[in-house]
Amino acid sequence: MVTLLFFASLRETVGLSRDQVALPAGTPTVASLVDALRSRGERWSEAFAPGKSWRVAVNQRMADLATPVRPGDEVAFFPPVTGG
Amino acid sequence: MVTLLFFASLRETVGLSRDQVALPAGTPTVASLVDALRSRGERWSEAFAPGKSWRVAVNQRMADLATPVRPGDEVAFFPPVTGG
Amino acid sequence: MAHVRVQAGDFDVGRELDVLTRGRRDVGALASFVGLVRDANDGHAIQGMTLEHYPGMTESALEDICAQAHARWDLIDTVVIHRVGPLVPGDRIVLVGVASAHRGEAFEACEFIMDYLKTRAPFWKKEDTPEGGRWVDARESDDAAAERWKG
Amino acid sequence: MAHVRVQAGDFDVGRELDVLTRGRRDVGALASFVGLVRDANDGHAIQGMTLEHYPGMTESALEDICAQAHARWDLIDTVVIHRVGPLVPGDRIVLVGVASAHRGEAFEACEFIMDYLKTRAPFWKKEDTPEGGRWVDARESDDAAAERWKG
Repeated sequence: MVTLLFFASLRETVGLSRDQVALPAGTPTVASLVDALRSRGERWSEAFAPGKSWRVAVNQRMADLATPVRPGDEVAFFPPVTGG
Repeated sequence: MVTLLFFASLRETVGLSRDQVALPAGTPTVASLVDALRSRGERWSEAFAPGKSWRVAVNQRMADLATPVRPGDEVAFFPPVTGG
Repeated sequence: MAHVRVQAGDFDVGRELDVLTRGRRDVGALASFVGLVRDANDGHAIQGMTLEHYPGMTESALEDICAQAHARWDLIDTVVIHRVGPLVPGDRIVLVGVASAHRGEAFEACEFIMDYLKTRAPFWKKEDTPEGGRWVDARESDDAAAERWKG
Repeated sequence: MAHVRVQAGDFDVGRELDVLTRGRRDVGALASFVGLVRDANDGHAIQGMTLEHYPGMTESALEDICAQAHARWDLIDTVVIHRVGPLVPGDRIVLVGVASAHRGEAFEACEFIMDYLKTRAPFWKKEDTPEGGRWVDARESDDAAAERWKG
């Protein structure tokens, strides 16, 4: 299992701020996790549509599609940051 | 007559912070005023020696050797500034 | 080396900057930046905003940015304070302060920290406008500002 | 538009910066700089220093520098406070604060004012060292910093 977190507009699009999911089979990465999320329905395919700008952090460090995901990891999805 | 002011290390070299002098004849400028000051003695020729770095302001605005000096003007001499 | 805080409440700029210099005799330069909520942005009237963040990651991201600044310039101390939650126009959002021996380094590091904070620290602004809530879009100009510190 | 003061006493950084933003809702960025006396300079131990200035011209020079900054950038308000007289290591010497809508302008104008103040405002420092009094030499690096704002 991994913990998923969603922030800001992406949180509003998927309608969820936190979730626990089983990892996809094989050697899961952020990419395979996102593929699995897209299949959850319209809100999810919209949030992660091609060309949609989103960021991902694994265990609170910025990551990318190729980053491996392991059991127990915290994977957070969010739009580009706008603080300051 | 013009009022002369001297600041910082230049003030210490000439041993004077303020003076009143008659203007040189002709169409006096900062240059002719400085020539007259140099003839006052060793301290003065040292303060205004060629290659010595000094600045001048006429009526509290930065000026140069060519700046005209008129009766009643305030002419200030000082080294390069070091505030801040 | 670096004081980082994320908090809902306001901060006292004078007191926070004082921490960087108090009792020291080697600080010659203290550069600082305060960001505030404006009543207009991108042509929208702003009645207020809510700052969302990613607790835990926010603090470590800010600490990492300060550590990068300390590695890059000869700094004595730094402070970053960022507010979260609801804010209204005129409110302070963020404080960055940098103490160094010389002003060039203090100014550069302060700008660097702000540029990186704007593009790398997980905060998101949702503005309240007369037309409703509006998530602020990331700015390309902020990306460009952060890019100039590379290379 | 610009608040300029030359004074012997210390200033309260928080209070002075507050003047630039209090009651306003259009300030998005407040950049500031504080210069302090260090206990060492150019390899000399500094026990204290005395700041001499040219009363009257100092204020008008600082006002002129602020006016140049307001002409060059879109600024909301500026403050410059410079101390004179005897100071010891750790003492504040100068405060420059710039309020603007955006941070790029606030940072640039704040650096500009400091660079011009260092090279154009009639202040002179005499340091007290174990070897006696020593007038501080103007720095070529300060001239270079001021030059970059031309052209």
